[in-house]
Formats: sequence, structure tokens, C-alpha cells
Amino acid sequence: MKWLALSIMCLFGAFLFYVEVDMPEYGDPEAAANLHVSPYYIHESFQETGTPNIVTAILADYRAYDTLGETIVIFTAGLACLLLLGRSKRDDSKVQGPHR
Amino acid sequence: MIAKYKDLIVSLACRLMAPFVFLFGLYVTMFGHYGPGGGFQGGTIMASGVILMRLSLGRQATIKKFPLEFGPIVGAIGLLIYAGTGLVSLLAGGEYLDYAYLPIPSTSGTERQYLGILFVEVGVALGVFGVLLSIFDSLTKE
Amino acid sequence: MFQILLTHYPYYLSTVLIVIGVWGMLAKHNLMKKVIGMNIFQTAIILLFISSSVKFGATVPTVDTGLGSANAAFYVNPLPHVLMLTAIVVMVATNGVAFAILLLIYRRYRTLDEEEILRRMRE
Amino acid sequence: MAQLPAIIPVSLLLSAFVAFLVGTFRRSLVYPITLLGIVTALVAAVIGLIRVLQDGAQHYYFGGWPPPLGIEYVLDHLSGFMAVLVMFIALLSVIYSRRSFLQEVPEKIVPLYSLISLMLAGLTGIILTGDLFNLYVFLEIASLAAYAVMAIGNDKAPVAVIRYIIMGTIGACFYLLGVGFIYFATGSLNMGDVARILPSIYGSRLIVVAVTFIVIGMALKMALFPLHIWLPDVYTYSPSAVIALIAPIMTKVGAYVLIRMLVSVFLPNYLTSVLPVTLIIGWLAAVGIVAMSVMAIAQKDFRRMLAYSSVAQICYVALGIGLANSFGLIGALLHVLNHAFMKCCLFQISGGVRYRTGLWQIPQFAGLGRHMRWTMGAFTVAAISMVGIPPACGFFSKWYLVLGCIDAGNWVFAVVVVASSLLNAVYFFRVLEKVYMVSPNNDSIVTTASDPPGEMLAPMLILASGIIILGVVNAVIVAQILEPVVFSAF
Repeated sequence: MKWLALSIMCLFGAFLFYVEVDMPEYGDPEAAANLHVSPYYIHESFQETGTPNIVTAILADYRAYDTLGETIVIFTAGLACLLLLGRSKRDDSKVQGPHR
Repeated sequence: MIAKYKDLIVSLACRLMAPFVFLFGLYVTMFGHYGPGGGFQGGTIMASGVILMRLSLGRQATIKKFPLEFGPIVGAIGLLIYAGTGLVSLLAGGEYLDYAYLPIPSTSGTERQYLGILFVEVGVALGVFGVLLSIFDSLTKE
Repeated sequence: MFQILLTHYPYYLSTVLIVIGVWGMLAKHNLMKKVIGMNIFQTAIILLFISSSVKFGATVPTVDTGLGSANAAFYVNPLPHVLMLTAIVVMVATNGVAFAILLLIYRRYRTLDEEEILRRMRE
Repeated sequence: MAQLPAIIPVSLLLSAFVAFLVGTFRRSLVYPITLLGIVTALVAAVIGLIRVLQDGAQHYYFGGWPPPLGIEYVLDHLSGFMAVLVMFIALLSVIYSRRSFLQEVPEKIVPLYSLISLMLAGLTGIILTGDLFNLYVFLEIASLAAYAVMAIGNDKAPVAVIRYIIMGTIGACFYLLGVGFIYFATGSLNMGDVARILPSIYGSRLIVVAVTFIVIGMALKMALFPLHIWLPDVYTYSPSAVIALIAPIMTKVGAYVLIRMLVSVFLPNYLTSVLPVTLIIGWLAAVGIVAMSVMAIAQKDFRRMLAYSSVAQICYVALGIGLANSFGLIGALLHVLNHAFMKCCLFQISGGVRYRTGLWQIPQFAGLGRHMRWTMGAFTVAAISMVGIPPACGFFSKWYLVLGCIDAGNWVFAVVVVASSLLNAVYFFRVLEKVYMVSPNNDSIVTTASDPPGEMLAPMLILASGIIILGVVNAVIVAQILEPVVFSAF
């Protein structure tokens, strides 16, 4: 079982190695990811938001809805911990019985 | 239940450090506009300040200043600040989270964007601070 | 072949980490080790994204009055940093929930070994 | 009115925070606030769908930033249809859940209802978003909330859920990796923008890996056949009211993401001819339908039988996706709708029986038909629909699936769809026989049972009549909502 998992993982790694040949070179300023949207942020964000830190400008303005989602994710985790570990008065053997 | 750590140096050092950790967290939150930092990082550092006190002074000593209900409520308030900022701009006629429509008198569009980012970061900081504290409290409760 | 290793090594390193993480999640029997594998996996994805944002000779994405904002080649790509800040928070949240459930399991079964727990569930 | 797409998730989010804050002080107010949020979202979704039917797709830009820069919400025929469906099922399930939660976990309802609101907000966010990374964030919101509410069941629930967390996190991370490779190849995260850029770089291996990862990730989330192993345990051990809410919509949203990727990100002919992704999905689904139906026949526990049947039914949806022609896609979408109604009804019935009698095992159900008349009447309707007998809606989605199979010239799939109806008949008529034909033992608890209270009975009866109504009006739904979706794709 362990050897099966290991061989699947080796295949998985080999597949990733095979496709990553097509990745742009490391540190290449002309890579596709660096050309389409990101230059706009670098050029315009200071004029449009008055915030020199481009990461903050994107995080809290251009993609503010993502950040709202991020905060909700952590709030969800907090609520989940409250729900799971909060005080519980019930005894499990009692709950299974009928109710009428 | 976390007991008080029985070592004078540890408790004294933590007692001295905790306010500065808290202050640094506030600084990181506010400095997010100009350098590395922002709401999430600042909120985490503030929460770590309280957790430092909880770990060194014991739960009993810190529970008066930061009660157990404090964390989740602060977290929910932080999130309400964030979602409320968006809702205000929606009610003022813009799209959700469009800070250019925030009804703040005598400001230009760019300044409103700047202030909107600040509100949001404060909301994130409060939210993360409260929620991380509440997760820590839940996980260490017996 | 060797040339590709030289120009792509950060991606390959994070690939190795991804494989280690997924293997840990699938093959380990201790639930805590599975959560650790989950962490390695997520961190590897973060490294992959961040290494894609690098531009040689560029600085941190904070507009510097000396450099100005006209030339995009002066600053590294800010977008992967933003995405990964969000992904880190998601990772923290997932860990929180996973730890809470691990605590519940440990309180009821007094062990975190998956085989042992499954054996006791069947009884 | 232009703000409608944003109102759907935001009203749910606000109701979650407010319900938590208010509920900390006055616990009794949690339920009305949650209900208010859900009703607001449902009304917004219905109005949004009507507007879509009149004026076509609506685009909403968060923060006023146009798409490649900011995050866009797209309310079109597909997302409007799914949003209305999810909110309608959620409303009925939440109404149903109150009595059940008061019986099972009375002291935890404040975080419980907040988490349910957050989960619904996550699901509607997934449905409406037009941004690949935003989808990941909302996927995690929905998943985390679902993990938490599922883990409060009996002693075995946390163990089942931690395995779900492991599989679900692998799925979400695979999706994130896939999005990452799309981003490395195109530099954009907006679905429409990516769809415009992709045809010029289809030769790149990065797109191959992106498609692979997104499909595997979503297959894990929707419990497609070989990756379904987490699902039966979770559905068996979690609280019944939670499962009545999650089972009809959670896996369907995974299927929705797959359809969304097929329709608006990758072009269908890339997925069918260049990479045989849809063919693989179709064959896995065909094997899964048969295998899981046989597994369902073997189960004695009613909930476990329904869980295996859920996996089999999600395989029908996957089969429709795998056919990748217009009839197949119509069948898949119609089956999402029909199966949501049927499974919600069935899980509510299992919870109702458990509420009155505490029974789970099918052999103990003998004679229930005489004492829980309305509940078992609803069960009969749902069972008939699951088998696929004409006046009920289950027949029509299978009809479209068979038409799709014939269109694609794939006779094996057609035989599988028809033959699996017989298997469905075996495991549902087995229960019906126990319920109506066998009389109970005199000392059985069944003899004193009665229908559950109106609050729980009404949603079941609405769903059961909905099954018949959907069967009658399905031609309208197909012509008005589903055909525009399909025409935009093929």
C-alpha cells in the first residue's frame, strides 16, 4: 500500500517536472504573468489610490472582495472552533433516543 | 487550563514585552500603506501579544482584561467594519466596496480611496486579532 | 536538460515539496502527520506562486519616489503576493479547524493513529 | 437594481455577523435573523434570474474596477439558475432544521446558524463569481463551514470529517495549483479574459496541467466515483438536518464549477478533441453509476443507502458533462435541479423518521406507512422520481441523458443509464415494501409513531409536490433557462 502511494507520487512528480519545462524562466521580466495585468497596477496604483505600497493597494482596493473573503475564512475558522470545542452539556448516549 | 509559569524572569520579561508587541502590531497595521504590513500581519502580531500573556501569566490573570467572549465579538465587529464600508459605498450609489463613493466630506477621490483602504485594514486587523485569540482560547480550553 | 535545471530550479524545488506534502497526506497513518503534510503542500504552492513573481534586478513592490512608477521592470510582480497573502490566511484557517477536530478525536479515542481509530469505530 | 448580484452573498454575510453578535446576548433571535438573510438572498436571486431572462447576462464589478483588474460577478442563465436553486433548497432546509437542532444541539445554535449562513454565502459566491481566484476563496469558506457543521454529529463524525478535510484540502489545493498554472501562462485571473487568451496558447503544456488539476480537484469536491471515499461516512454520521442541507447542494456546486470551466473558460472542443478529459469523466461516471447503485442495494442503514445513492446520482451529472453535447449538458443541469429536490426530500424524511422513532435501519421500518402517513407519502413520490417513472421529474433528466448518449453514438452509456434505473428500483422498492407491506411487531416503537411536527413536515411536502411540479414544467425550464446556456457553449 505504501509502495503504491509512493509510486503514484513519483509519477505525479514526474508529470509536474515534465510540464514545468514550459514555465517561463525564473526571474524573467518578460514572462506572461508579468505582462498582462500586473504592469497596470505598477503604473497606475499610486495615482489612483494614493497608496505607495502596491500590494496593499491591490489587496484592499482592486481585489478588496478577495480580502473580504479572506477575513470571512478566518472568521469561519473561529466560529468552527467555538462550535466544536465550546461548552457542551449533552451526553451522547441520551441523544440517540426517540422524541415525542 | 494554562497555569502561571513559575519563573520570575519569564513572567517579568513577558509582562514587559507584551505592550510593545501590541504597539508593534498597531504600527504594522497602520504602516501597511507605505511598506510591508497591513491588517492581517498587524492583527496576528497583536493576537500574539495577548497569547504571550496568556501563556506566561496563566489564564486566570489575563481573563479579566481579555475575557473569553472578547475574541469572537471583536472579530465580528472587525468584519462588520469591513462589510459595512462596502455597504456604505453601495448605499451611497457606487458598487460594493467602491471607496470613491464613501460619504466623507471635503476629500478628493484619491484621498477617499486611501481612507477606504485604511478602514478596511483596520477591520481586517480587528477581525484577525479577535478570531486568532478565540481560536487559541478554544483550543486550550479543557 | 542541465540548462533547464539552471533556469527553472525554484519551480522544481517547490514541486519536490508538493510531492512530499501529498505523500504525507495520503500515506501517513498518524492524523497529525497528515495535517503536517497538508501544511507542506500548501506552503509549497505558496513558494511556487512567489517564485513566479520574481524579476531579476527588481525591488519590492512599493513605489519609490526615486524610481517612479513608469517602468514595470523596476518592481517585482505584486499580484502573486496578494493572492498568496489570501492563501496563507486560508491555510491558517484550515489548520485551525483541523486542529479543533483532531482535539475532538483525541478526547474521545485517546489516540491519533488512523488504523487504531477505525478499528475502534467498527467495534 | 444593478446591485442585485452583490446583494445575494452580502445579505447572507451580514446576517451571519449580525446573528452572531445579537445571538451572543439573545439566543432566540439567531434563527429569525438567519431566515431573514436567506429570504433576502432568495428574493434577490429570483429577481436577478427574471432580469437575466429579460435582458441577458448582468456583469457586476466590485469596487468599480473593470474585469481584468478587479473582481467581476457574472449573473447569467447558468449562475442565476444555480443561485435560485441553492437558495430555495437552503430556505426549506433551514426551516426544517430548527426543531431538529433544538433536539440535538440546543446550546450550540448561535455558531451553528452563523456557520450555515457563511456556508451559503460561500456557495453563492462560488456560483456568481467570474474570477478564478475569488472562486477558490469562496470554495474554502463553504468547505470550512461545512466541515464544522458536519463534525458535531455523533462520536464517529469527527473521524469521518477529518478524512473529508484531508481530501477536500487536496481538492482545493489542486484547484489553486490549476489556477496558478493558468495565471503563469496567461497573466490573468478573470474567466472571460482567460477564455479570450487561451486559444492562442493551447499548445503549452501548462494548460494541460491546469486542466488536469482543476478537473481532479473538482472531482474530489463533487465526490466523483473513484474519489468518493470520504462521502458515505460523512453523510452517515453527521446530524440529519445538516445533511439535508448539505447533501443536495454541496456536491452539485462542485459539478457546477466543472460545467462553468467547460462552458466559459476552456472551449469544449479543446476538452473533447485535444485532451480527452470529458471522455475520461464520462467513463468514470458510467462505472460509478453501476458500482454505487450496487453498493446502495447492499446497505441496511437508510442514511448510508441514501449516501451511496447520492454518489450514483452525482455520477449521472458527471455522465452528462462527459458526453459534452447539448442534450448531455441539458440532462446534467436538469439532473442537478431534480436531484437536489429528491435528495433534500429523502434526507429530510430520514431525519423525520429518526426524530419520531430514533430508527435508522431499514428492516426496522416495517409498518411505518400506516403510522407516518404524510411522511411516507412524500417518500413514495421521491422514490418514484428516483427510479424515473414519468409524472415525476427524475424521468425527464434521464430522458435527456439517454438522448445525449444516442447523439454521441455511445450505446454503452445509454444502456448504463437505463439499467441503473432498474437498480434504483431495487433499492427503493425494497424500502417501500418494508414500509407498506410488512406489519410491525407489537412491541416496536413504530406502532406509537406519528408524523413529525408541521415545521418539519411542511418542507417535505413542498419538496414532494415540487418533484411533481418540476416534472410538469420541465419543458419550460429547459426552453427558457437551460437552452441558452447550452447554445452559448456548443
